[in-house]
Amino acid sequence: MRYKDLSPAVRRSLWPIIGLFVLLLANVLISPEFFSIEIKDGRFYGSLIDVMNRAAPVALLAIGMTLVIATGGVDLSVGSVMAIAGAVSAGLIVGGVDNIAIVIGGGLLAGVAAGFVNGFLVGYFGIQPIVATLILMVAGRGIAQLINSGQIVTFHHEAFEYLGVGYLFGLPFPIILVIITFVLVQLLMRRTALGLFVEGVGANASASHYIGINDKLIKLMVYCVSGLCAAVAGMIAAADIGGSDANNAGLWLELDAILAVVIGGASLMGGRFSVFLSIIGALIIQALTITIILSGVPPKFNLLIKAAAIIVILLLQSPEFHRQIARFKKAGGAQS
Amino acid sequence: TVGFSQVGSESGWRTTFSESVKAEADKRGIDLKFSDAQQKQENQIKAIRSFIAQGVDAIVVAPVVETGWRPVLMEARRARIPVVIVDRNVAVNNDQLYVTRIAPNFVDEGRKAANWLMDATDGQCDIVELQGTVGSSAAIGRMEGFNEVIGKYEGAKIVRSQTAEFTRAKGKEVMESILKAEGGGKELCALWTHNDEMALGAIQAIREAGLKPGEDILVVSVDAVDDIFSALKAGDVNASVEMSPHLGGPAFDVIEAYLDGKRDFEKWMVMDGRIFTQENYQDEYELRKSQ
Amino acid sequence: MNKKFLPLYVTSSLFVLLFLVGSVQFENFGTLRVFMNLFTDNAFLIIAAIGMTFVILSGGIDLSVGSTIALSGVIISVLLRDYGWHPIPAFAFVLVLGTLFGAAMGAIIHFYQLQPFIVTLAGMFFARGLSSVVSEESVPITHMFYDNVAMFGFELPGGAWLGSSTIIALVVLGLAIWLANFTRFGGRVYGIGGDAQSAALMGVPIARTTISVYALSSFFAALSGIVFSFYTFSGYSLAAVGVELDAIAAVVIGGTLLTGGYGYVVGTLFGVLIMGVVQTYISFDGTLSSWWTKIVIGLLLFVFIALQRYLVRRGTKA
Amino acid sequence: MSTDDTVLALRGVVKTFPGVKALNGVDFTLRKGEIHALLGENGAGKSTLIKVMTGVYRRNGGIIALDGTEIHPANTGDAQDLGISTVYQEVNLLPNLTVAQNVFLEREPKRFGIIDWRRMNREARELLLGYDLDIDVTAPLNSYSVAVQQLIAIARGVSMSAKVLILDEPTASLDAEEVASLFNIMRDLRDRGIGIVFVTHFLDQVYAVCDRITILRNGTLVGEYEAATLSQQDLVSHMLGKELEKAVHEKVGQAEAQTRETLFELNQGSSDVLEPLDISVCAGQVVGLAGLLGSGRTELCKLVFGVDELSQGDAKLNNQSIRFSNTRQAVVAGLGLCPEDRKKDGILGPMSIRENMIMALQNKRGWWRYIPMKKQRELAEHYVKVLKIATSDIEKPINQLSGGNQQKVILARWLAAEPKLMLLDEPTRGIDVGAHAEIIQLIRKLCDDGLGLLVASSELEELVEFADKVVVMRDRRKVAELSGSDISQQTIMQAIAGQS
Ligand SMILES: Nc1ncnc2c1ncn2[C@@H]1O[C@H](COP(=O)(O)OP(=O)(O)OP(=O)(O)O)[C@@H](O)[C@H]1O
Ligand SMILES: Nc1ncnc2c1ncn2[C@@H]1O[C@H](COP(=O)(O)OP(=O)(O)OP(=O)(O)O)[C@@H](O)[C@H]1O
Ligand SMILES: [Mg+2]
Ligand SMILES: [Mg+2]
Repeated sequence: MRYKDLSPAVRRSLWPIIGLFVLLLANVLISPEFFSIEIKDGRFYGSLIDVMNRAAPVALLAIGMTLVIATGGVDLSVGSVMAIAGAVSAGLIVGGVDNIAIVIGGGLLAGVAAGFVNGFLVGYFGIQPIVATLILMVAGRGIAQLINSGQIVTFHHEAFEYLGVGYLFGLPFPIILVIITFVLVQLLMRRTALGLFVEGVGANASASHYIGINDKLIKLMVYCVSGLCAAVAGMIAAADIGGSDANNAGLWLELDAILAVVIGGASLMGGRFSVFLSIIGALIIQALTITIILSGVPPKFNLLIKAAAIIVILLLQSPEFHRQIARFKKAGGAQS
Repeated sequence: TVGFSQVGSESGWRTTFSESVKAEADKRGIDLKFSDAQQKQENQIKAIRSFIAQGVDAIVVAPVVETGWRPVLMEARRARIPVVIVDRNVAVNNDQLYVTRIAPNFVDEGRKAANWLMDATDGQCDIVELQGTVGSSAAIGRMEGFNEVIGKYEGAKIVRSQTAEFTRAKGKEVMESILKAEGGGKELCALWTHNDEMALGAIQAIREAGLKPGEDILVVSVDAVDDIFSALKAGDVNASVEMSPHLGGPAFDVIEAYLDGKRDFEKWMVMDGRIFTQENYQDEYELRKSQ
Repeated sequence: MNKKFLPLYVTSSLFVLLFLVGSVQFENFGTLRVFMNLFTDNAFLIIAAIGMTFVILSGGIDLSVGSTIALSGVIISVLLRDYGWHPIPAFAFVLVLGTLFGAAMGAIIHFYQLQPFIVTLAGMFFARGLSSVVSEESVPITHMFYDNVAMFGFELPGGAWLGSSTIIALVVLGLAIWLANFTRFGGRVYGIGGDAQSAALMGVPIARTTISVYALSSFFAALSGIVFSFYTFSGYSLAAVGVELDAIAAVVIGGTLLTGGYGYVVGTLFGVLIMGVVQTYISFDGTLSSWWTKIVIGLLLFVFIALQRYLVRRGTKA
Repeated sequence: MSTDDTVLALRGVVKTFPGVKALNGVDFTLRKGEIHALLGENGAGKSTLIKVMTGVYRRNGGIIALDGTEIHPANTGDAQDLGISTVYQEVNLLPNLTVAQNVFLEREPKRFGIIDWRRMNREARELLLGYDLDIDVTAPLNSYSVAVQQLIAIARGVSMSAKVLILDEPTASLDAEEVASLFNIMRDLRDRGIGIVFVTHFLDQVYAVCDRITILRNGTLVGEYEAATLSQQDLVSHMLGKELEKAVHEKVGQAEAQTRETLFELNQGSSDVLEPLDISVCAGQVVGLAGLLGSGRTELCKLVFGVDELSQGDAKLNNQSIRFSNTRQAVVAGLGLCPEDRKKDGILGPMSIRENMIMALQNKRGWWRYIPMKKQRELAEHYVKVLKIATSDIEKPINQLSGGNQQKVILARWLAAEPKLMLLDEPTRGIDVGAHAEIIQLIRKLCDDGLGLLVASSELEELVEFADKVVVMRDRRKVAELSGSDISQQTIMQAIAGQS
C-alpha cells in the first residue's frame, strides 16, 4: 500500500509513531544496550522501561490535557495541581493517616477541586482558558507550598510509595497507572457519546450550543478530568522520591504536556483528538530527554537539541513539508 | 524597618533561610518587609526600588544572580540606605555600593568536596557529576572548584556530567539513566552533586539499580540540609559541605552596627562551611533534632 | 461613550482604583515616584507585551519573547566584553537578529501550517539554549555609553524620574498605536485574527502579514532585551524566565481576546501597569511569605478578571 | 470560439482534491459586458471553478486567460490586482472589523500615509445607502444579521470590480426587493462593459438578468447556452441530467387546523429585542415566517428555542408551560432549530458528515446511550441518499462539502432527531432545484406524521408553496397572520409593506 492511499486518520497517526522510532533508534546508536531488557527478580529492567516509567507523569497530564485541548482550551495549572496533590497526600501521611484510601483519596479530591475551579471559570464565567488556568498555576504552587510550609516533606509509607516505585506484572506501577487511566478515559470517550460532544464543542462551540449540547458542563468535565490526571501524576512524583517537593514538583510540566498533545497531532484550536497519540507524544518527549542524558553532550546544549528535535518532528507531520520533499525529489530525479 | 529581598522559594534550604531571617527580625523587634522575587532578578530590582520609595532604614538582598546590581545599588546609595548582600555574591566593581557581603565561596565549596573525595579514594576515581541549573552561579562556582582540585590527580576524572536542576526528582531520573549508560554503574566510584536534594534523589536511583549508595558509589554533595543527616546516618551519603541558611543574625548585626555609626566593615564576610562526614555528623545531627 | 472601548475604560479605571487603594493604605504609595517607578521597572515588559499584542491580535501567540530578551542581553554583553564592540552596532545587530528570528518562526508557522504555540515554544527553547551556549555565566556590562544612557532622564518632583527606558517604552507605545490603528498592516492583523480564511478571500496577504507579525514581536522582544540590559547592566542566559507569561497576562488583562481580532495596544499598557501595581502593593505590604505572595497574586488576578468581565458584560447589555 | 470581447477564458481546467475530481476539464468563456450564469447541482463544482479563477486553489491543469494573456493568481489579492473581484458563497467578511473596514479592506483611503478613517466611513456609508442599507458603518460587522452582511459583501465586491465581477450565490438570503436592486446594479455594471459571473439556484433570477448560461454537472461541462433560447425545463434537465417531478400538496386550511391540537403556543412572548407577540403552531402544520431583513424572524426562532431568554410572556408546548434555561432542555423537550448562519452556528467543520448528522439525535438520547456505530452509518447513508448529498464518503469532514450539501447535512441532523416542533431558519439557502423539491416533500411527510414546523424564509414562493399559515413580521413585531387560501405572494408582500 502506498502512502497516498492511506486514510487521513492513519496518516495522522503514522508520523508521531515514526518520530518515536527514529528517536529510539538514535538512542541505540548512542548506547548499544538501549533496547536490551533484562529480567531482574521478576522485573523488567532496561532503558526502554525507564523511558516509559519516566514518561508516566507527563503521559497522565497529556491524557487530561488532550481532552481540554479538544474543547479548544488549555490547562496551564496541571504542574501546580501535581504539587498540590503531592502535598496533600504527604500532609495526610505525615499527619498520621495510615489508611491508603484516604491518602490517595485526599490527593484525588484536591485534583478534582482544582479542575472544578478551572472548569467553572472557563465554562460558566467565560474566562479565556489560558488566563483562567494561569490563576491556579500561580496560586496553586503557593497553596502547595503553604501546605508544606515551603519545605520538602519526606515520608515513609510503603503502600503509598508503591504508586511511584512499585512493580506489577514486572512493570513499574506508574506504567500500569497510565494504562489504566488510558483505558478508562478511552472507554468514557469512545464507548459513550462524551468524546463526540467534546469534539463538537471544540470544533464549533456556537454550533454545539445550537445542537443543544451543554457546552459549559462539557468544559467543566474535561477540566475536572485534567485535574484528576494531574493529581495522579502528582502522587506518582511524590511517591517516587518519597517526599513532596512543592517547589519543584511538576514545574514547567504543563508545557511538556501541551507539547505531547500537539506532537500527537491535535490542534490547539480544538476538535479531533486522540488520547493514544498524545501518550506517544509524551513518550517522544521522554525518549528525547533520555537521549540527551545518554549522549553525554554538555548540558548547556540540552535546550538547543530539544528545540531542533521538536521542529523536526513537527515538520515530519506537516503535509506541506511532504509535498516539498516530493517536489524536491522529482526535481532531483529530472536532473540526473 | 528593614527590607529583605529574597530570591524565591525554590528549595527547602531557601525556605529555611527566609524563615530564619523572619524569626531573627521578630526576636530583635525589627519591622521586616519581606519580598519574594520568584527567581526573577527583575522582580528583585523592583522590590529594592520599592523599598527605597518606602524609605526603609536598610535593605538586605539575597541576589538571584551576581551581575546587574550597580544601577539599583547606586539608587539606594543616593537615598542613603545601607545595603547588605547575603547568600550569593554580587559583582560590582565599586565596593562602596554596599556595606558588606555575607556570602559563601562556591568555588571553595567545590574544592572542599573534591579534597574530601580525593582523600577518601587516594585520587583514583571515576566520578559522575550532577550539576545544578545550567548557568546558576552556584553550579558554575562549585564545578570550577571541584574540577580544579581533581585536575591535579591523574586517576580521577569525571566520566559523566548532566544537569539535574537542583531537584530531587530530576536527581533520581538523571541518575537512573546514567547508571544504565554506565553499564549498571559498577565501574563508578563516586557521585558528586551540586546540592543535597539531587544527591537524595540519586541515592534512590542507585539503590533501585541494586547498588549500595555510600559504599558501591560514594556520594558527596553541598548544603548539609536536615534530610542529608538522616542519609549520613544511614550510610547512604558520605559527605556534605555545610552552607548555613541562618544568615539573618549576621546581617542584622551588621545593620545594627551600621546604624550605630560603624562604617569600616569587611567587604566580604565569607561563610565558611564545615564538611560533615560519617565521622563527624553526630553532634550536629543531635543538635538539629533537638530544635 | 463608545461601547467598543468599554474594556479599555474598565481596565484603566480598575488601575486607578487599585492605585488609590494602595495610596490610602500605605504612606509613600500615592506618590509620583511610585507611579513613575511602575514605568521604569516595567519598561521592558511594556515593550515585549506590545509586541505580543500584535501576535495575539492576529490570533497567534509568541512564547519565545522571554528567551529572546535573554538572548539579546547575552549577545550584547558578550559583544561588548569579548569583542570590544560599541553598544550601538551591537544593538543594531541584535535587533536585526531578533527580527530574522521572528520572521523565521513566522515563516515556519505559515508555510508548514504549524501551530504558533508549539513553533514559538521550540523558539523559546532555541533562544534560551543559544544564550547558554554563548555564555553560561552572567556577563556584566561595563561601558561608558551604558552609564551615560542610564543616567539620562528628567528629574520630576518628589524624587520621581523619567528615564531613558520609560521614554523608549512610550515611544514604542506611540509607534504601536499608529501601526495598529492607522496603517493597512494593522487592519490586516486584526483581520487575520478575526477570521484568517475570510481575510485570505478578501485579498489580505496572509504570508506576509503572519511573518511580519512574528518578526515584529521578536524585534520588540530584542528591543526589550536592550532595555532590560540597561536595567540590569548584564546579560544572563537565565534572565527573563517566564516573561512571556507575564506579557500574555498583561495583554489579556488589557482587554485583548486571546482568540484574536479584538483589543487595543493601549489596553496592554494598562495590563502591565496593573500587574506592576499588584507587585508594588505586595512589596509595600511586606508581610506575605513566599507562598502567600503567589496565592495573593493569583487571587488578585482572579478578582480583577472577574470584575472586568462583569463590568464589560453589564456595560454591553445596558 | 473566443472573440475579441472575451475578457476571461478558461480551457480544460482541472482541479482535484484528495479522492475527488471536482473539476474535470472545464471550459468557460466570459465576455465583456455580459451577465453569465454558472449553474449546476449542489457539488457540481461551481464554487470550485470560481476559486480556481481567483487563485484560492491552485489548478491541476488547464489554462486561464484574462484579456488573452494567461494568468496564475496565487491568492485573492493577486486576482484583485488583476481586476477580478469576487463575492464568495459563504459570507466571507471579517466579523470583528467595522463595516467600513470590511468594505475598504486592502484599499483603505489614506492621507499622509495614515488611514483616513473619516473619509473611509463616509464613503462606506454612501456606498451602502445605494443598497438601501442605512446602518452605522463604524459598528463591528457581526452586530448585523447574515443578510445585511451579505449585502455588505456584495457592495464591497461591486465597488472593487474593474474587469470581472464574480458573485457566488449572492442572493441566497436576500428578499425580493434587495434582489431587484442588486439586479439593477448588475445591469448597470454590464452596460459599463464589466463581465459578471453569477451563480444562483433561483432559476427565475437567471432569466431575469442573465445573457448566457454555463451548466456544470459533476465537475464536467454540460454546455454553454444563450439564456433567451433555453427553456426552463431544458435548463433543469441539463442540470440534473433528468426531468424534475413537481410535488403538489393540500394545504391544511384554517378549518382543519382548529380540529388539530395546538402543539406550541407563545403568548405575548418577548425578548430583549422583540416586541411581545402571539404565535401558535399545530401538529402537522407548517407556519411560515415572512418579513424583510432585520424584521426579527431569526430572533423569534432563537427565542422559541431558548437561545435567547424569554423576558416576558410564556410559552407552552403540548399545553405545558416551558421555560428553557439552556438549549439542551429545548432539544429534550422535542424542539429543533436549524440555524440561519450555517458557517457560524451550523457545521462542526472538522467533524465528519456522519458525526454532524447524528449529533442532535445523540444529544437528545444523552451521553451515556451511545448510538451504535452501525446505526450511525445507516442513518447517515440513508440521509445522504434521500437528500442527494454529493459525497463519496460519509466519513469526510463536512467542511469539504459544497455549501448546499452542508446545508443538507444540517437539515438531516434535525430530521434524524425527530423533533416535535422544528424551527427552520432559511432552510433551503443554497440548495439546488432538485433537492429543493425533495426537501419540501420530506417536510410534508414529517408533518403528516404530526410534526409542527416553523419556517422562516425569504423566498415567498417557497412559503406560499407549503405553509399552512404565514406570520408576517416587520420591525421586530408581528404585523399580520395569513392562512389557508389567503396565502399568496401578493398578500404577503402587501402585509410586509404594511398595506393590509
Ligand atoms: N476543500 C475541499 N476538499 C475536498 N473536497 C472539496 C473541497 N471543496 C470542495 N470539494 C468537493 O468538490 C466538489 C465541488 O464542490 P463545489 O463547492 O464547487 O460545489 P458547488 O457547485 O459550488 O455546490 P453548491 O451549489 O452546493 O455550492 C464537491 O464534491 C465537494 O465535495
Ligand atoms: N436593515 C437593518 N438595519 C439595522 N439593523 C438591522 C437591519 N437588519 C438587521 N438588523 C439587525 O439584525 C438583527 C437580527 O434580525 P433578524 O436576523 O432576527 O432578522 P430576520 O428577520 O431574520 O432577517 P434576516 O435574517 O433576513 O436579516 C436585528 O435585531 C437588527 O438589530
Ligand atoms: Mg458553491
Ligand atoms: Mg433571519
